[in-house]
Amino acid sequence: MITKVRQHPSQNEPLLFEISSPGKHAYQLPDLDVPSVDPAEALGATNVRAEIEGFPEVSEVDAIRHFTRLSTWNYAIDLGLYPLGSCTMKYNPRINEMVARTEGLCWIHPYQPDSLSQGAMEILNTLEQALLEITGMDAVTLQPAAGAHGELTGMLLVRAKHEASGNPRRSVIIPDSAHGTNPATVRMAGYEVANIASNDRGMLDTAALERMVDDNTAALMLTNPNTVGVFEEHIADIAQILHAKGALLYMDGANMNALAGIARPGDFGVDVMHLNLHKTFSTPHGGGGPGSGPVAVKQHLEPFLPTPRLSRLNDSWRWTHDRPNSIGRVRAFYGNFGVLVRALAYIQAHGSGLKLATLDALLNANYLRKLLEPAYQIAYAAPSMHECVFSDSRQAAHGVNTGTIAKRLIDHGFHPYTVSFPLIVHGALMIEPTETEGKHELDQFAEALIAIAQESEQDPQLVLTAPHSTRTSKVDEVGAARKPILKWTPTAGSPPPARPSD
Amino acid sequence: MITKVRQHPSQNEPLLFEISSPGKHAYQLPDLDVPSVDPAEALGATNVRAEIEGFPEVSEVDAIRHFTRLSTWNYAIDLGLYPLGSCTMKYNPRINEMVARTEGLCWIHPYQPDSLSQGAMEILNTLEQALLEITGMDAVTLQPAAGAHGELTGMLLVRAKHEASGNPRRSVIIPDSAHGTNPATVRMAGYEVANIASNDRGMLDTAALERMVDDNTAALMLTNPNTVGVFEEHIADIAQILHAKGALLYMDGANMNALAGIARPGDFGVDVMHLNLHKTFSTPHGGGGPGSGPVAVKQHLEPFLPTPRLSRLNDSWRWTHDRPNSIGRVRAFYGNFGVLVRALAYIQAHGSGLKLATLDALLNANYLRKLLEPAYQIAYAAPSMHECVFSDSRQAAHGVNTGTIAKRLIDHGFHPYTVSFPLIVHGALMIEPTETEGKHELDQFAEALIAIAQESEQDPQLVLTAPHSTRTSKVDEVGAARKPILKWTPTAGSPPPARPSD
Amino acid sequence: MLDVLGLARLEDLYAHLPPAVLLHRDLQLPRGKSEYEIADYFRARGSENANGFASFLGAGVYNHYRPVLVDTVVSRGEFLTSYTPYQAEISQGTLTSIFEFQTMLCQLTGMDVANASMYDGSSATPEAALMARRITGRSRILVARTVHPEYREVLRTYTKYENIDVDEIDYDPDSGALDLAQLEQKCDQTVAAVLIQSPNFFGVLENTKQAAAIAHAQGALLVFLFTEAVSLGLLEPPRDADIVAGELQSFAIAPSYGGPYAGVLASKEKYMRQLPGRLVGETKDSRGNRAFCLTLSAREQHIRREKATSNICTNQALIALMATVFMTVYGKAGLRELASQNLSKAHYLGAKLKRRFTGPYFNEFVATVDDPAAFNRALEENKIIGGLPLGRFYPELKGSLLLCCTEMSLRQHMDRVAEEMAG
Amino acid sequence: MLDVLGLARLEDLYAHLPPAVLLHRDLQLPRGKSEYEIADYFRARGSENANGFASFLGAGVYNHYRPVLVDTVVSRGEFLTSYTPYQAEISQGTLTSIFEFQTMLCQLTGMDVANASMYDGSSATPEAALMARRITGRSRILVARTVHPEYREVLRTYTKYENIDVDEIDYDPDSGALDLAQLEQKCDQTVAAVLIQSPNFFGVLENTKQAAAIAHAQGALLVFLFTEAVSLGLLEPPRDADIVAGELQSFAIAPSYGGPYAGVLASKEKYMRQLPGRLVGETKDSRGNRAFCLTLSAREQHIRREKATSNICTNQALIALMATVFMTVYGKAGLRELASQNLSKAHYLGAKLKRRFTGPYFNEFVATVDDPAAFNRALEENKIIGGLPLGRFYPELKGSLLLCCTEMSLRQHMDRVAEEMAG
Ligand SMILES: Cc1ncc(COP(=O)(O)O)c(C=O)c1O
Ligand SMILES: Cc1ncc(COP(=O)(O)O)c(C=O)c1O
Repeated sequence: MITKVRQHPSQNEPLLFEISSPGKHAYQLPDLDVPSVDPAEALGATNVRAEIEGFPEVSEVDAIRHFTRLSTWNYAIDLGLYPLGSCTMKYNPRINEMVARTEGLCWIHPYQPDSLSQGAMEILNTLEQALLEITGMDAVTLQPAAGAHGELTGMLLVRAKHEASGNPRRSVIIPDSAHGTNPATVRMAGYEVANIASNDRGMLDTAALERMVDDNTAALMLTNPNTVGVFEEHIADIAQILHAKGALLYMDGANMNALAGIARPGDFGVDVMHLNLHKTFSTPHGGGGPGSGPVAVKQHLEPFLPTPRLSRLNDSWRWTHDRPNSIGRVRAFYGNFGVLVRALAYIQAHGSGLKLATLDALLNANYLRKLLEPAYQIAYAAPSMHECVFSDSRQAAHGVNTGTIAKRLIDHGFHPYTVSFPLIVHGALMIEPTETEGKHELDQFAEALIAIAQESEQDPQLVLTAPHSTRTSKVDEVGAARKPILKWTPTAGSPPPARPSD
Repeated sequence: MITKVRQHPSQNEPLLFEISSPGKHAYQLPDLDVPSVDPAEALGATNVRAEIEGFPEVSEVDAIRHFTRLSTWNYAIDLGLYPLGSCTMKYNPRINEMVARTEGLCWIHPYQPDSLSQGAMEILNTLEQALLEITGMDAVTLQPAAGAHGELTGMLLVRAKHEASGNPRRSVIIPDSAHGTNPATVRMAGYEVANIASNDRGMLDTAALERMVDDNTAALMLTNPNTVGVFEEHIADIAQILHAKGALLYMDGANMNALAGIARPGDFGVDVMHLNLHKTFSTPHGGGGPGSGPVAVKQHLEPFLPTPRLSRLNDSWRWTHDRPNSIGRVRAFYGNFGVLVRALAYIQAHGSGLKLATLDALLNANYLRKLLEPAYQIAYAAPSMHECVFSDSRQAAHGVNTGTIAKRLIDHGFHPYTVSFPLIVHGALMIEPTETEGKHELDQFAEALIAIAQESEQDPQLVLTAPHSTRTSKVDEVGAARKPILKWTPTAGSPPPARPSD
Repeated sequence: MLDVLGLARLEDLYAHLPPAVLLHRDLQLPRGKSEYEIADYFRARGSENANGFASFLGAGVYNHYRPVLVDTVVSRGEFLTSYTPYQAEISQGTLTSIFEFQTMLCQLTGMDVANASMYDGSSATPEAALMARRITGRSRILVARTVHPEYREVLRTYTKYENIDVDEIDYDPDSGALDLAQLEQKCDQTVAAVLIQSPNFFGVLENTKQAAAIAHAQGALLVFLFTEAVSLGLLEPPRDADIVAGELQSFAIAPSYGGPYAGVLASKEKYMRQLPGRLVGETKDSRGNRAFCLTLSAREQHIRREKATSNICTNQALIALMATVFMTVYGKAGLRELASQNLSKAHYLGAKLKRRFTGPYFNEFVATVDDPAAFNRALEENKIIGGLPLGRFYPELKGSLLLCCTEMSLRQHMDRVAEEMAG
Repeated sequence: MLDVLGLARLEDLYAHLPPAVLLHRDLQLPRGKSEYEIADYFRARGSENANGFASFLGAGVYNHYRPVLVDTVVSRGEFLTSYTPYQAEISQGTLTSIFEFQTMLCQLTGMDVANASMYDGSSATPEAALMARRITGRSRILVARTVHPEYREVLRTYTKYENIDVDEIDYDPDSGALDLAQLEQKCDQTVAAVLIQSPNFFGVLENTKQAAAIAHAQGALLVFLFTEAVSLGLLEPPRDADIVAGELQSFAIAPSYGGPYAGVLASKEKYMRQLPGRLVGETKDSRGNRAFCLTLSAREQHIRREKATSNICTNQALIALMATVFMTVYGKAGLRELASQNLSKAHYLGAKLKRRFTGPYFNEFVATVDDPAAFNRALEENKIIGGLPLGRFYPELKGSLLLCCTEMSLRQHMDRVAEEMAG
């Protein structure tokens, strides 16, 4: 019996283009207080466009209903547990949204004089100091816009450092459990990817690493805790193996939610790392972004950090651009300031109590693991940190796999876990509850998954054809890719769900 | 076939008290910057309470999910047409919500010195002037908190005026089509209610009125356009009949949405009237309120208006309390200021174009009337203004009535119209679309109602047992009243939908 | 659409109106403004009010922190733009939250039933008096002079034509509490209700138990009023009262120059059917699931018309929801801690000033100063709004100010006030 | 819960970690702050930035009005707190809005496909260059010096180790537009793409058609960049380009000291499979209803790893939604009127100042002043932030300021700037 959700009507809604009606509009501009200029005269007639064909024409009420109706078709953290492994979908305190909208913070231009931006710069510095304390590193740049962007920044730092020593080196070692952004990044930094297999405890095989590292190894890119939610216990040895050969240890810090307040990468040999502020430090994911991916380094990499850098002169902040060894900019301006504000607000709310959040994250993941182990096959016996990874091996016997179990979870009222990642676990169910979930929600989730395990045995067809309760039933993703329709045109695709408007 | 909505899962959620768990909390206070005082010592031990039994204990994420989940069980203007007759459920521009939250307007105390409140007072005066221009009246008080509160204020003004002339008089005439607040108000002002029947055109019977009015008649309380959506064509005669006997004409201005910019009560003989700012001037209804019910009067009633009044001295605003003939206060402070701000924002957005909104309101109501007349019996042949009233007489033949048709409309994706009001129309369907609806939404609504007319003939049982699609099926209102459970206790009522929390 | 109606112009829609009633010109209002101009206009007006001032005003309107969650919840269109929940099947969100509101108010006040809100505390006051009249059939009301002066004004306005006689009870000039001896003396079998407020307008606690005993001895009801809801986090609830009326502004409702706020009306179970306003009750749906709906509407104007318990229709639902969210956020421990902070702050300042009254006080007190106007002016120069000069409401207290401290009052500002007092 | 795990203390949860890696002390951070203190901290910091200043800064970040609807929509938890829409059945809200975003960007730019957003305009620039390299197999990039200087810096950073050679094309010192002759001269069959921006960094319109012709004649692609999206309301879309990359900050995204913004990447259909980032496509569900889902993910890192078109994963979805709402609110007529107002305002001020360049301009232009720093300082005293001194980016333009006017620029402030110029 499904107790988490019940069916209720949700409004249909055509696309904006299908509800448009000539002459409707939702805006009103102030009267022009200067003479009106003729565009053709000012710009040249050939430079002036005809009307934007197909662009929406709707009233304000049309617009708000459109987006409100659409929104009701989404699942969200505000509606319930969102246990996507590796994504750290925690609850995002609303105070963060409020402070990011503080007028004096959101209406400031990146090029206004430093003397008129001291408050913003103070925020950036305060955040930098907090992140250094949390990571145990020596310097940090807030410029990267997301985790992958941080990875690129970090890899360019690695390369700049090696080049400065006369040899850029050739390859970066990546465990087979790594997130896809890792290898993609390595290639963008001009390195080859050297894959290394994990051992049967889900950890890096240090003996294999020792064999692999040589003078051409630029770095190892390691996620810790790794993507199976296991802490790399031999991290100190790993760092030593690399450093002995002049290679660097890059840590993908996407899983920092398992460590904050407990252990610091700077204390266990990491040379360079990125953080996902939008995960660990709680910016709402917003359907895909924005994020922020600061990169923290040890002192020896500091000279290479992107420009500009904050510096203090005569009791005030200024931007320093003159940094001859810098890798240069990775984006315009100073980073995703609005996300940085949220991260600082989050850190301030917890302060030295950040460790408690980490402990709760560990507790929730281990609690779920315990509840689920009777029904699902845990991927590795090693202790879990902030997430736990199962495989669908027991259910596969009935023709049901991680993907279909995920769809059936939707009927049971939950957003699925991360499906089929990490790749080293066949049919992976990767579950990260985060610290912000209460026991009740976790219990209900475990019950649902256990119920599905039973359904898989007793009525696999029910699971295979799920979801049954959603306004949109199983979506044909293969069809979408076969003949891509990537925009609306009056003729392409399906007819709208209702006839066009007035 | 129902095309407006589709089924989708919506989250279940127990009551706050059922998800509470000892020690959970969603607040954090700053550290106390003064010595902590012992309550028992400061207040006396017997004055200090034990803990508040049963009070909620939840985390921030529990709280936001609780209210977010609850909210998804509501229908709302933001989701679609809300055609409640007499309620003027128009779209509420979000700019109004924003300006009402302007820091300098929402964080001001009603007792701060006038010299530090000039902006607020300027807003009040600007709104007063605009309302006088729209109504054609001479003076207005913004103090009443809602329509009914305005009615009471207005009736007290009537009484004060008559008392000042030596005779309070005895009764107030009210048409049988009047809103329930009218008779209830009359009694609170110490008058008797004298009912007058409407004629077969849905209008006041002037001949009957002429017979009824005498020296004991304090006033006629008339809604215009009245509750069947018909303009009282003989309004000028009506005023004359009353005035000839020294009685006053009170206009219930709840339907001012039909008149703004077209006709002004002050120009057709009204002595006193109230406005429902939360209807005509677009404050969101918020599940039941707040509202604002300003009362506008002709000059002869001005001396009796509630205290305090705004006045201008040496180029600045001040509150004048010294008004010997005033009826006194009807509430503390100056009225629902936040609602008044929204009303002024609304008026500013339209400005002199307010008439266009009125015309659209008329157009939409008449358009719906036209579409629905083939399927439903219009109550009166007289032309409709901003709303149209049908009776269920044709459907009643199949055992289906206005109440059950309303429930079936829910399955078709709409909030019902006003059911069974006004009382003079047997089985009334009272429909007010307002000007903010587009043709498409109206067409879909008409289609739904016409479909239900067919269903009523072909499958009345389907209609009688509706709604079928909602998470909560037909609610037992009779049972609720029979054995009232008006609060949660650990034992009363049903068990929660899921087991209690951690 | 005009085509469908067979009309040529929009104006034809009101062609049937007598020309004499029509407005034959445009409204004399400025042209429609853009969002940006509107926002700008109100920002400009806002900047003409006290900006960036610390304030020690209370007197029925309190400066408490509004948790961010409150606006997050009430800004959801599903709450903001829904109507009164008459159609229960698509209004369970609003209905459930009101049921929770009613429950929490009962838990707070010790009453058995609470309605879904009144306009505000001041209008809830006469509604409580009228209710007492209906219950007792008597028509005299005794009200303490320590009840908020504007609430008493509203009481007089409402009762003027209801054949109700309102008499006031003095306060003890030392303690600042209601003169119980005078109450005892004036209270007789013609009295429908005794109305007291605690903490009273001077911030002083009343002896509810004794007032109730005096009232009950004569068969009168005790109506307990409150303006500072936060006090209920710490103070013994008025269990001895028969009816409780009050103001919830303290619960996350911005001062907003006086409104909108939300009034409370609660009572003992036996008076349930005399309550005005809306009530939500628990019931079941046709599938047997728990459900909520508006109930006992035979008390209300839309059913009972002139025989209704009140004419109230639109209430303050969204504002009551703010209070509901506030109570949820603070919860059991939080409301107590919040109240304790208020107490500590007020007693910190109270100890430094010349207090006029000796009675125990919560977060407000009356202080005696040489020249209230000059005192406040001096503070204004430091961007501090001082206390409320009491002369306007109590001529005998011309030299007194009513001051309030909340969790938002900073020590530095309190110290500044104390300095000003020291001279 | 610890019981279930058989643990005594929370700390036991990481007992298996080697002691050497543990932090054996508390984090040295202040104690946790309350909401109120946090709000206060950021309000205080905000007040230390330019407050209440009018500004004539543009240069890639524009001061446009943000319709209230934007925050109303993006504040809904269902959009704000959802993840990337991998589970299509419960993400149709996000997916549909992205599909609309993609469509509107195609309508605006004249391209056939647009992705679901990049980090910002500056990082979209090298992604476009890398895309051109993949398409053409060539590794030289020509970029106009009139492209935003910081975008060019980012281009250099990204391409440094990609074996790409970046060369710059000068501008015509009179018109301020790209030197087409030099472009023609430098463009040969080794060139993967020519990157131009229009309106360019000086606000001047480039001749996209001719630039495209030159590029195409050599088999190179034309990459069209934009920083001021509002210009597309009035300007001919870059139909001759092969790839369009740009910045949407102008579409209801607050300046916010430089981010978060949203980048655009769009192209002709034939290059669709070389686009980086997410794409939403239309499909059907198992009941035959229209549905949307993420598609063509074989381009992406999570499927293709080191062979992906980019490493981008998290993008700027919520910010793109802001732009989507903005485009909806303004719509067909509004975006044009908005652009026209910008044009009129800029030309009002432009006519009063000494313009450095003669080329046609939209809402930005370069003005020559005697001493840019002194000029700006004088304006600052009037609470006006002047233009951007160009010396930092273009040493040869040391005596020049880049100024921008939008619909938010008031005539009174423009007149003040003109006065300052007059001296
Ligand atoms: C382990 C890991 N590394 C890197 C990333 C990439 O971060 P982003 O999506 O912010 O680019 C992710 C996020 O999905 C991740 O889980
Ligand atoms: C005709 C009419 N009169 C009076 C009222 C009462 O107004 P309020 O609900 O604001 O008290 C209403 C509102 O329902 C109404 O429709």
